[in-house]
Amino acid sequence: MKLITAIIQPDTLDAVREALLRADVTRITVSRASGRARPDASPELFRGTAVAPALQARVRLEIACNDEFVDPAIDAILSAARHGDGETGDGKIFVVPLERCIRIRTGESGPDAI
Amino acid sequence: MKLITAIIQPDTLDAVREALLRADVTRITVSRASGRARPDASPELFRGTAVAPALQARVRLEIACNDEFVDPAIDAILSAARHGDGETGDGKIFVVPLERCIRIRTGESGPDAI
Amino acid sequence: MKLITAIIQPDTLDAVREALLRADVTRITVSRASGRARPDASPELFRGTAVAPALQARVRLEIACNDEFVDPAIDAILSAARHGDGETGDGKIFVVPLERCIRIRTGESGPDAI
Amino acid sequence: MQGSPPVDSGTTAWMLTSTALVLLMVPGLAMFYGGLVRTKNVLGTMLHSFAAMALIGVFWVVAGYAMAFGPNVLGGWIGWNGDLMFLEAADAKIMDEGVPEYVFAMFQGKFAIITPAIIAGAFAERVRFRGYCVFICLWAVLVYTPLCHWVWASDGFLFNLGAAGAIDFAGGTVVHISAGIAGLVAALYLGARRGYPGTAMHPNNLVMTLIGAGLLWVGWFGFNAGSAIASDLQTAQALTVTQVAAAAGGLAWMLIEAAHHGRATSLGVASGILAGLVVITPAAGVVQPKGAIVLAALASAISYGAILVKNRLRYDDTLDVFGIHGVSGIVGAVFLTFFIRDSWMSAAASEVGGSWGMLDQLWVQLAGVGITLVYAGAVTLGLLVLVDKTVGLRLSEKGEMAGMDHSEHGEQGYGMLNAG
Amino acid sequence: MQGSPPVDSGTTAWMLTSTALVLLMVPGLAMFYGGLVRTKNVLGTMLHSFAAMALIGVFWVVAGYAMAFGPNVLGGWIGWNGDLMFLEAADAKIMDEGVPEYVFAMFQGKFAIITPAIIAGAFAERVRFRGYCVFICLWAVLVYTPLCHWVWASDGFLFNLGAAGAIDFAGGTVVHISAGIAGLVAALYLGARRGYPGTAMHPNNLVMTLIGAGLLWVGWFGFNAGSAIASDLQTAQALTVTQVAAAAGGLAWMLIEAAHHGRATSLGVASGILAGLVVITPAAGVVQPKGAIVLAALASAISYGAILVKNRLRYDDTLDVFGIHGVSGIVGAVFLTFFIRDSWMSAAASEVGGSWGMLDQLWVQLAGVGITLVYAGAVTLGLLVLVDKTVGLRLSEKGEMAGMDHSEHGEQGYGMLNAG
Amino acid sequence: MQGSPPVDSGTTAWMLTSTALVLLMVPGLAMFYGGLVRTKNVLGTMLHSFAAMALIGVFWVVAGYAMAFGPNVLGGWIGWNGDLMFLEAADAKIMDEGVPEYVFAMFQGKFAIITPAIIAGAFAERVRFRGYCVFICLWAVLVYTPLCHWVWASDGFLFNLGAAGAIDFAGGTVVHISAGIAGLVAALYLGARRGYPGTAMHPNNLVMTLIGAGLLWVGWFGFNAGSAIASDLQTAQALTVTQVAAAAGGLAWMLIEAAHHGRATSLGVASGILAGLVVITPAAGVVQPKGAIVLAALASAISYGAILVKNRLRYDDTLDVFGIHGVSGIVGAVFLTFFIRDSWMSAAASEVGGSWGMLDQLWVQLAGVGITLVYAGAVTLGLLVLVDKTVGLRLSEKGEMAGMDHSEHGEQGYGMLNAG
Ligand SMILES: Nc1ncnc2c1ncn2[C@@H]1O[C@H](COP(=O)(O)OP(=O)(O)O)[C@@H](O)[C@H]1O
Ligand SMILES: Nc1ncnc2c1ncn2[C@@H]1O[C@H](COP(=O)(O)OP(=O)(O)O)[C@@H](O)[C@H]1O
Ligand SMILES: Nc1ncnc2c1ncn2[C@@H]1O[C@H](COP(=O)(O)OP(=O)(O)O)[C@@H](O)[C@H]1O
Repeated sequence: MKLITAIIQPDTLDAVREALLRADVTRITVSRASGRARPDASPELFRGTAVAPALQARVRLEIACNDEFVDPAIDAILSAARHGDGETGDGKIFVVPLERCIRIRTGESGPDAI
Repeated sequence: MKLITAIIQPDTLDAVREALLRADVTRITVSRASGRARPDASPELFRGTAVAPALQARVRLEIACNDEFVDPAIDAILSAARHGDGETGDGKIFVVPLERCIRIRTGESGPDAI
Repeated sequence: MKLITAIIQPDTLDAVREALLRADVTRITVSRASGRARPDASPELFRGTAVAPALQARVRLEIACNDEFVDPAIDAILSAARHGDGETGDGKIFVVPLERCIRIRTGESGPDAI
Repeated sequence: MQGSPPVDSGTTAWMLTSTALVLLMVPGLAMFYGGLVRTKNVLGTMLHSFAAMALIGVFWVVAGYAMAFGPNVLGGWIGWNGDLMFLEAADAKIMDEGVPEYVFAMFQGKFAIITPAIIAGAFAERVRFRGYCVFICLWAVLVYTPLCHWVWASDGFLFNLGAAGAIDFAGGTVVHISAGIAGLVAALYLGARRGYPGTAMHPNNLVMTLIGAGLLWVGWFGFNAGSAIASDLQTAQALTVTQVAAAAGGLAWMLIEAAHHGRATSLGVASGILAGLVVITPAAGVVQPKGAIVLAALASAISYGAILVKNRLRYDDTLDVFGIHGVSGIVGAVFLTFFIRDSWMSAAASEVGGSWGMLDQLWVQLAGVGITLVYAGAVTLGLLVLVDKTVGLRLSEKGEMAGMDHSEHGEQGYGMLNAG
Repeated sequence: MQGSPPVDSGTTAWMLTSTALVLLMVPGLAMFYGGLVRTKNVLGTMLHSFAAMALIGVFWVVAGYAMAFGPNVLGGWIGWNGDLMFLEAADAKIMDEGVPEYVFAMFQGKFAIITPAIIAGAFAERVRFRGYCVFICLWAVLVYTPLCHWVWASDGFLFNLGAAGAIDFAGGTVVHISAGIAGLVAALYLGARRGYPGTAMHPNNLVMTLIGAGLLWVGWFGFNAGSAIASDLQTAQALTVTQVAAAAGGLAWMLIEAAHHGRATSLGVASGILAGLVVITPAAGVVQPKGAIVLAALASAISYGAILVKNRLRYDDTLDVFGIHGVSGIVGAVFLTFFIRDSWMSAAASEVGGSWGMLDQLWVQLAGVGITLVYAGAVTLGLLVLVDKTVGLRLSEKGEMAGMDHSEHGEQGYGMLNAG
Repeated sequence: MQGSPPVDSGTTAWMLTSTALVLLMVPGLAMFYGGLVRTKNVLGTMLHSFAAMALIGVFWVVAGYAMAFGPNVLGGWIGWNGDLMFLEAADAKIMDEGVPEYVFAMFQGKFAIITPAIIAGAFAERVRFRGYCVFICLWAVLVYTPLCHWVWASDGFLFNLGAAGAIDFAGGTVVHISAGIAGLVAALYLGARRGYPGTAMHPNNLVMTLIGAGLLWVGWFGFNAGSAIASDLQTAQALTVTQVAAAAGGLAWMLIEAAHHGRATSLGVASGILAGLVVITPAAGVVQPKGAIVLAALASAISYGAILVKNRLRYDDTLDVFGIHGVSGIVGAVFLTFFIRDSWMSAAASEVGGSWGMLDQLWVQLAGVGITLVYAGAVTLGLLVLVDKTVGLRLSEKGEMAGMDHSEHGEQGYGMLNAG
């Protein structure tokens, strides 16, 4: 089992969630984060000046999944989180080993509990 | 050492924190997250209609602990985070290996720094 | 590759970010969290009474980095996140193994994608 | 200026205050609506109200007032008095009520601002800002101004229908029914938001919505009690029924929810307050507190039902503009007939020099409502098609997913959510 | 209506405005309180204010006004005039002040709404919504209306105590002391929140609390300056001391905090403003700016001390209803005696046809305060027991942990906190 | 009081209302500013407005009004009337306008409160609270009060300049230009925030900023239309151009942004509204709607440009106090000359018993602006140095990084951001 953490742009969240659903990954956890701004693209406006803020809004996805779902999940994220042909700021995916996974509802653990 | 991440329902946070304290786990980090909604239980109301939102509020706990505390911590969470006999949406617990842990205050590291 | 998670006090965020930049660590992800309050220092005021809230604001940093950057990053955090000679509540640093890292923009993976 | 009536400082003071109170409704509406959409659309939604202030605020002074309150032209379809462009002819004019015409023009202007802002709730979260701006300008010219002329200008045909006109004290037809039907047509024409109704969409800030409802209540005192263009008994009557109806509407919705779901919600209380305020708007000049309570309870109940029906029919009137403003507006304009003060009825009877009964007035009210629904509905549809085919009205799918704040305005509502 | 006094459009304008301003205090209070509780209780706490608007808003019109301002019945315990039910007898009535009675009734109604809403702060975060609704209705009938009758009806016994009555210009006893003592009793009866005082509980939105304090200040101009039922010198005097007292209260609290903790806080400034506004409420008709400054500084100091004492005693008056409203209200009602304008004292003396000194009035004021404390405290206790044993007042432990928003209303205040 | 003019209840009603409306601008400004800073400074920034309410609110009553509106002393540098300390001499005074002097004093007091609160935007996010408090008190005494005396007291020298005085209806010079230049000087003296301009700093709550802009608009009706000290035609004229200018300013900024960046922003609309309101402030008594539209468009355009220039020059006027208040104030005070109503010009001509042309008035206006800029700028600099060297004004680097809320007040604005 692996724990995938993906940092994406907020405007792609809906698309990523739908892509994951198509890849049969239904259970995810989402949270707000901020990341270093991409210095070049789509700046925000502040009283007539385009500014690239130091920290920009990001979304953080956590997906625990069994090994065979890792590549489909990554592909789904890659396909939906990219702007155009890929822009700085599109994000990162991190994969760490997951030793145990426990479903609180039933107490069961292991691959079935994902 | 392990890093435990638990995703629970916000209404159980106080109970879980108390259960962890009883299990002698005092140091935790809490953050807001959202998760796939449980489709069946306790929906929210929106102008007379019961709706199950796509993403519902969740709380994310992170607990770094030495190996002997892992099971007590998990048991504490399981006991306090479950609604009734367990409902969809009650949450998950993930355990990943923790290689190093450093206390910023003193700079000390390893099991003593937990 | 390692995934470093640091829990620090919000008032040190700017200093920590600058220290990391000096250590050549530019890519980080930041999110809000709360932690057990330090019971002793710098309480908040509520109508004339100093109170130590149960959960106090913390900032959570995530840094994925190649192995040779781990120690410099940790040192940078230690140097900037400490209050005075170190106070309870200054925070923790956790290091877990990072198996894969993928850059969404290009799809490349491994140490180059950090 | 010789010969002009003297200024009544008291009446003028209240009309100035009313103008300020009605202005307060615009941020109030922005908060009410802004809190109900998803986080990514909060600024765009609030801007719909603020853009109406800017656009219609200028239009009204340039030509709107001249069209609404000038004498009949084009067979009474609209009014026109070129001297009133830029309000020039009003510069030193005192009206018979003892109020400078400027104040009346500004008070009326606020109604012209808030009406398109109300519509915006129906197609929230999926409209281009540019198209919205063009749409509301055209709508103000071609829908609002004619309706306003018909109902409130002294030579407007609805003002003169029946014995003493179609009763619309403060804008039940002109404001709420017209906005309600326009919203319904727009919601149907533009189609649902991506994911509706499968995905439930969460209000980002019910706290703000609740405060917005509070400000709307306060502002509505100006809206209704100002519509008497006086500071006297009639003003007091209007204020009283407005207060009672708001309270009764909120209470009724609370009880309905408690009966239906076992618990009351803050959005429910806010919606009921709104329904009560809308229903009393046409009626505030003619009904008494008891009637106001009944009307408000009816409005809450029927609006509640209408929203349940909408959820069945699965069209996406995002913030229930038709369900609340349209439906409660119709309830008010029609059912007020049964609660008219006796003195009004006998005055109406003596006006026609004979008898004038409830049923007579009912037909007049139904005519007013029907004409508003048909005219506003049809012209709105035409404008939607026009704007959509030229400037573009519906947001792109990508823009909708990213949210209006990001895609249309390059901003973020709550920077505080970013750590640091 | 022949024979009735003419309407004074200016006075009416100000009374209409005052009514709107006092209404603004309700969302203001909802924001003030709402910002101070924990995130999970924000909507439930704000609903306490809004529910008071809905419930008491209807009750007042149905029977409350008839009870408060009808002639004495039951030996003067309460008033009653059946014709005033649904305000029917007021429909065309102009009062001697030149103001339609409707306006007076609505103005007074706002006081009846805000008083129970103030109490709610004392048992915030742990009360069932249903029980709360029942409680405030009963409280309005059995505590507020009698007190209001005693103090403000022309045949009320406190209105006629001593030479010129117990001075309570705008509700120091009727509103603030009664709410304060009711809050104290309720906090003691219901017991502390889970975890209090061990676990500190964080205000979720001090920004909103601060804005709420601002709106309260604005609304209080209506509260106090409207209580003159005039638009003249006395109104101006009331407005002036209200403004000064709010500023001086805020300043005093700021300085006390700076002295005590080395830094001023936003909650401190807001609390001081509130203390200043409360203390001047009974006194606004009789003191001058210098007196207002002294009273406000006293109120801040004594309230500050009272809250420190509360923290020692460890009872859980969540938002310090007694500490601020009760204590500052008592300070105002008692200490105003030392700052009364000379003209008032000589008028009082000539009223009794002799001399009337500060000490004489002091006894009258003390009597007013004491009677309010005892009556309101005792009846509140009875009502609490009654409601708790029948409908249920205290939230279940599970409900309290989950928060009122979730457990009582099925909502979430800040959806924006959920990503996406 | 015999011999005093009778109270005009209508005018008094409007002036009471105006006072309440101007007070509403203080929370409005707190919201406007508070939303624009970073999360860690939100409370501290809002407290700048609230502290001005507390400090200047007390100072004005104690001595400020006596200084501003007493007869000339020290060669006309300031006024003084000791009897007006604590407003004692005003206690029963009715002014010729039929308004109790108390009301006028309170209305004027709000201007004295809001001016230093405006300055605070220029050095937001980097100032010590204690130093700020001392600074604004001194500034009120040495800058605001003299300017107010010169421009509005009947023996003020700017009030008597030229034929009919330097035109400053509601505070273009006294409030906005003086605050603007003081802000500029303070921003330059204190230096930029840490990280500026390299690091962009994010508004924490544009939603709140937008609501604040709405409340400012509403409050400005009191600010401008109250400055007529009447409830008549002139009041109506002032209200009308205020409304039009706000709308036109917002619209112009929206269009400029759309042309420049292809999209309009909420902050842009809010800024344009503000620019429009500022520009019309000095002009509201003398221009007509057409002129108001032109002035507002000019103000938005020039302020927009000024902010772009600031970004080039890289000085850190955090919230563009000079860019908006200073620049738009100057635009208004100067360009109003070209839009003066004919009747005013002919009255001015007959005043000097001859001819009085646009150019004549232009010199008067330029003199007024120039004197304000030089006097306010110079004295501000002196005060900054003084306060900085004694009490300390600039926040420590550590305090600035941690944020004012934490380091100066020990609080957190949005507790809701903490889970649990
Ligand atoms: N090494 C890293 N550690 C932690 N977060 C990262 C890292 N790299 C990227 N991120 C997060 O992902 C976001 C987008 O990264 P991006 O700019 O697309 O990276 P790149 O420049 O490598 O394409 C950043 O804002 C940051 O939040
Ligand atoms: N595999 C997973 N990966 C990430 N988050 C998960 C996963 N499974 C569950 N969660 C999180 O836990 C929350 C509750 O899960 P729940 O619905 O109780 O799971 P189950 O249906 O397996 O009982 C979800 O809303 C989600 O936030
Ligand atoms: N073992 C742990 N697991 C999770 N979070 C921790 C742990 N230890 C500390 N933290 C987080 O770091 C914050 C600061 O910890 P701190 O009080 O400085 O620890 P210590 O007392 O060991 O110095 C805590 O508030 C909590 O959020």
